[in-house]
Amino acid sequence: MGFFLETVFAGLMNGVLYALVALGFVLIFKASGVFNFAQGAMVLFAALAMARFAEWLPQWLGFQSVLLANVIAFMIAAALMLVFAWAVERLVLRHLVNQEGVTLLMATLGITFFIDGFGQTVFGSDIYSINLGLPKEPVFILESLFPGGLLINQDDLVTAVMAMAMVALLTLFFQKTGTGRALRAVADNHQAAQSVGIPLGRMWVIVWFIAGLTALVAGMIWGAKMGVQFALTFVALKALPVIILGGLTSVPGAIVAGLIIGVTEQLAEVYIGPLVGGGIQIWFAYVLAMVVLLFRPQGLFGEKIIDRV
Amino acid sequence: MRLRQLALSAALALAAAATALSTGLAMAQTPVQFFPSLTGRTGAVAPNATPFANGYADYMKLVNARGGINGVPTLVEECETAYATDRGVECYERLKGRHGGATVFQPLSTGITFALMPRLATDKIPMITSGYGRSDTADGSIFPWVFPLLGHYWIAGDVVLQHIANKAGGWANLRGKTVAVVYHDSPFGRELLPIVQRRAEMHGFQVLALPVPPPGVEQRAVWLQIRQQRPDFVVMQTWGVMTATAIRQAVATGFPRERMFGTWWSGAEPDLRDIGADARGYNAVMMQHGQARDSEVVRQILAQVHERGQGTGPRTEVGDVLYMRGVVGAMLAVEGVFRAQERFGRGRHVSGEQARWGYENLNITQARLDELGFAGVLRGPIVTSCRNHVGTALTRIHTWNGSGFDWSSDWLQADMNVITRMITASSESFARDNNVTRRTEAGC
Amino acid sequence: MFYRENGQFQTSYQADQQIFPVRQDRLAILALIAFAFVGVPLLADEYLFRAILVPFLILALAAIGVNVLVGYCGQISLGSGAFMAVGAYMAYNVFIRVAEVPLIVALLAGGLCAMLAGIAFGIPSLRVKGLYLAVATLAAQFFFDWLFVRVPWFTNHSPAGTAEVSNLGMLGWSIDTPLDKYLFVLGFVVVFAWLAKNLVRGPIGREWMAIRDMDVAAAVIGIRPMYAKLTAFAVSSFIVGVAGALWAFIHLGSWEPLAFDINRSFQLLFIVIIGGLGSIVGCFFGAAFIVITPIALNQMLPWLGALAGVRISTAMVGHAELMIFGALIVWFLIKEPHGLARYWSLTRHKLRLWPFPH
Amino acid sequence: MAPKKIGDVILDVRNISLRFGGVKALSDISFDVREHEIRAIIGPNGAGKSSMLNCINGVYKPQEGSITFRGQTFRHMNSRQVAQMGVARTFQNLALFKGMSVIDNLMTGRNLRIRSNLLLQALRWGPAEREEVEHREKVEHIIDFLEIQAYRKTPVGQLPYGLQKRVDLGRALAMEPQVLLLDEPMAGMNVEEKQDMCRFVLDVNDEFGTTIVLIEHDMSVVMDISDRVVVLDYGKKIGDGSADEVRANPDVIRAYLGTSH
Repeated sequence: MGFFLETVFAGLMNGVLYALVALGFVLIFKASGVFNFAQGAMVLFAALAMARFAEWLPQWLGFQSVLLANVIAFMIAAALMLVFAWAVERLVLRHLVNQEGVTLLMATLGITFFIDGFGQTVFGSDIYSINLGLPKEPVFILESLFPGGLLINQDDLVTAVMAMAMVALLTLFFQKTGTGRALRAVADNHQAAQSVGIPLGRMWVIVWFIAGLTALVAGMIWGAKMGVQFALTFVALKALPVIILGGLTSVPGAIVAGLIIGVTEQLAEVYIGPLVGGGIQIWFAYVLAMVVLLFRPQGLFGEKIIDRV
Repeated sequence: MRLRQLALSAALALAAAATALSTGLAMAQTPVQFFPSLTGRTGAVAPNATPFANGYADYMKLVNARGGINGVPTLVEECETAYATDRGVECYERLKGRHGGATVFQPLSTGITFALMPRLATDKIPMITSGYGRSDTADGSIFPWVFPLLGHYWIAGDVVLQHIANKAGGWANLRGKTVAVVYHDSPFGRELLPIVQRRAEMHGFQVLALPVPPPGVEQRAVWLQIRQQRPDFVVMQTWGVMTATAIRQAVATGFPRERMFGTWWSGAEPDLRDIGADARGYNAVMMQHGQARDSEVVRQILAQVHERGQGTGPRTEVGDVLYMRGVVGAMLAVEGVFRAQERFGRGRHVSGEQARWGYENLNITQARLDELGFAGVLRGPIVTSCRNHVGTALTRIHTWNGSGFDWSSDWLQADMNVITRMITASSESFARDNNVTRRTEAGC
Repeated sequence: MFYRENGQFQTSYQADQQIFPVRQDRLAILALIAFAFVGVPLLADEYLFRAILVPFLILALAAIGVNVLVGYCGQISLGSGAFMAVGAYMAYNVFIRVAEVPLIVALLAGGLCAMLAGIAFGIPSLRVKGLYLAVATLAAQFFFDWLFVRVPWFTNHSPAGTAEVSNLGMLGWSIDTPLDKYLFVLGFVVVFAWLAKNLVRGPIGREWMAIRDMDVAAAVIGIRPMYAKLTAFAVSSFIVGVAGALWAFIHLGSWEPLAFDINRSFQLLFIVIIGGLGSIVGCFFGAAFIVITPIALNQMLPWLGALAGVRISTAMVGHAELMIFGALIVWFLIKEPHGLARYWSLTRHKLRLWPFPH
Repeated sequence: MAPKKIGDVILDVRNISLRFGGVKALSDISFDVREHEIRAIIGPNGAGKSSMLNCINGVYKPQEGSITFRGQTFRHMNSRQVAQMGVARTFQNLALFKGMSVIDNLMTGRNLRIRSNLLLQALRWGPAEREEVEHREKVEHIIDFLEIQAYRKTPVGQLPYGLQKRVDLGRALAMEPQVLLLDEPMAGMNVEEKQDMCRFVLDVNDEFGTTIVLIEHDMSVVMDISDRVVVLDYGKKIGDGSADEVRANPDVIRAYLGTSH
């Protein structure tokens, strides 16, 4: 029982991060109809930027405080993501309006190559660390209830809270602010939004920037946990099954599906894995999503598609 | 369809141009001994593969500073593969004919190694796969062109288990114990399993095989299982980020690092530096050499290469584990050529085929190693033959002290009685499937 | 001036329905094939054969398969790499387990197995559409990558789970020199390209395109979406599977699942998009671009650097290659979303009028 | 034109009701269509006219009611079956295969009759080739009939709206149907185009004796060419009969004519 709970907990901790990255995907897809494969590369790029600046700033400006360095580095990284968002809109999106989905998807893969190369050129391709001063050693709770107690990682808790805060902020932003409303309008209907004078271009910059922020936060968290390096790009692949499971256009879908996949893949690996030789985590989430789609082709929360003739 | 004309001629034109250009670059006037270098300086493998490439290049420069191979200067040209198999093949085809012909290839990547093996015989170019590739290539009478010098995974596995047995107080005490194997879910990773299973049968301990999908950034489930099954020891056949992640997860689930043992690609600075003190106590078996900052050869490289501003990489990494692996790889490559020159003419350029003979007839004595500056780094003699393409089965274990490595074992000799039998069996079946005939001693 | 249709009147529907109605096209294609079989062998050296032409041809073949599915039937698939793997490993098993089996039979058998896998993973397409389907096909990708490492039978219980083949040959012709391999692959590609072209310009091709363009209307005129989509998956993954078998047998010779990982799938999709959706010839353009550009960049850059007097490090070249390649792709998608094949048809149109455009 | 003979009932729609979730698109609709006649379905927007055709086509599955075609009764239709039984259809907002040439669009109409299997098609073996040619001939006749010879090989996406409507009709004709369902064939056309289209419809009707079910807004057209008219309003049938009867029907006047021109 204790072990089961630990597994579920571990899954939830992953799930929160999946949800965060998936959110980035969904926002961009809703607002610009782009299926953004570059999300993973964005995670790496943002994390690299933060890690490196946090390392450089103290040398340049000659101060000690890690916290200060991290804060400024985060700001700079965020600024970079803004520039990136702007560049994407300027140089790519606006030239590809009303292209087919697959063309846009390929374009984002092109972007992926570019920023992979660019990031490594500017920031290097070694392993770098983001030091958030997270406590690494595990704590054991409820030892009275379970033999050996329940293993809880404080850093998991801290980072999960960060991620959830980010998610909450975004949701607020979308519900409460004018820009948020405008974005939702764009998502619902491009033409209509344009006709009431919402500047599509600027909206795209904003969503890509927001997606960039989610990438930065996710990258920061993962970077702090396992070091900032190229492999970060692969983690974001996990967001793909999440978004189709939740429904490409659904923010709550991304969050719920993130948690579902986080938990189920852990349980599957731990309980089913040993029966088939293990390592099934790499495909389980996808197969799960595929099976669900057989019954709900638009995902759990996506809008229903009706054929009209 | 007519456009295939365009496509093709475009292909021809472009590629031809490119080849022409880059060959034009090469300085092929004086006879040089060409050592191509397939690098992994970009992408996921960069942190671990870059030091290797730097060490390889630096040692070759040192050889030239020492006056070359009996006067024949060495030349290194790199080609970036990022560990992609098809790019590796392209690099091989690009470099093999350059600068008077490639002496030997050291692909470093398992996938590329496999893809190149069928091409070696026709191109008459040998390949050194120190500590990777297929273990059964140690049987040179079936695999004439492949040289897993200094060790392969079965040696690594055997030694790690020996070490564990010693800790437990003898093989007998392993009975009933559990050894978890956390491995890269790929041919590279699986290569370790046969020896572990063999030993398990012999000594009656349980094996808990835990594959990790590459690149290995997601290991929670694996380490939860370890926490649940509570194995007595964990052996890791991992690479790059997978190693670091594994150790972090061990920290997170409270598995004692002292009972974790990596093989020789799972115990280098890039994997551990970032974890620092938390990784203290983690062990890894080393292909003889480990960190060797204060060795003679490192001193020479610093003095004669880096001092003269010819250093390939940052000065700080010189002497690190993977850097040294590059240095040792280069040394073996060069020594083979020295040996070949003894037979085919001193101070002469040596062809790939002649070099192959050199690698097959190596006899690197301790004296020679000391002379080369490898005293305390490597342990001689390294003697190869037609049947034995490894040369030695001596290894050591080192342990992370929070900032660097300390030796934590004496020299350990893998049990060749066990391994040779496995190798022969495996190479035999390879020979059967691909109807290769075993070379007779005369044929060597 | 030379590219004129004047005076060529199609006097029968048969004539009008030929694969190349214009005489010049017919001649050109014959000349081209002749050139490929005779001229190239005289011109090309070993490097071109082994490092450029063979991979180029095999990937072009695979791209034809992907194009049938994505370009003609409109079902986006990101799992093509997996079907290459299925083709490769099943061909391998047939080759080593069935005594005296001819090479071609083994390769085609691999294709057939890939076809079955393709149909199985095509079933979701009956309900799932567009990008949902695209991501769902990734399930195939990761599942087969895993399967071929995990189940020893597929790799004939070799200790490390690798597969290798040797002494290939057919009808007494042993295929070992680079030239042999090139010709062997070329033969496959020419035949399959012809068959594929026949299919897409025939009834089934029209059904695929109908489903792609307007599936409801297609159903109303009696086209069964299920039949059309599954045949597309079948034909597509058959071709892709054969290409995978060729990649493993002829190009690599000894391989691990990594040779068919997700990057391969993306690469194939790139070839199809850059080359042109719904165009067989486009596949060859796309393959040429995707195969040659990175290599060319990788070889040019140091030289350009030398011209500029700077020595570019290997890593720098690698990164620059990535950046330029990525930028090129985006630029192409912007310039010509319909792919290189579109450029081709435009050129032909110009040629027609040249030298009197008005 | 010569007085044509109206045959007996070929298509009989009984008590069809169709709901999308809560929305009632059709409630208890019944009407019949006789062989060789031109039967019009009229009604204001959202009256459920297209939904009615979609039920006959098997695109939508009605919750209640039955459809009898040539004596065979169905709870609901299956698109392919309907097509095989000789019912063809054009669409209100063009559902052409935009990526394909005019010829290919029409050829898809022949696909039901293709016999040669995939292998033959791949090899373009004798029979397959011959088949292609036969169907091509049929299609060419339709192209001549619709006077679109000049656009044979143009992708339909590039054709002007009026011509696309013809291609749409052509694709339906290529199926050599006994019953032809036309969903607003003249919507958005100028007078000349409408006249052409009327001509085609009438010609089809008496040259091939095809039964025609026609949805149309333009009352003048409907009254001119149709033998009998069904009037729908908010998914209910409010009138059925000859043009004059319908014109006289008070409900119809209130619901439809009153509000239109």
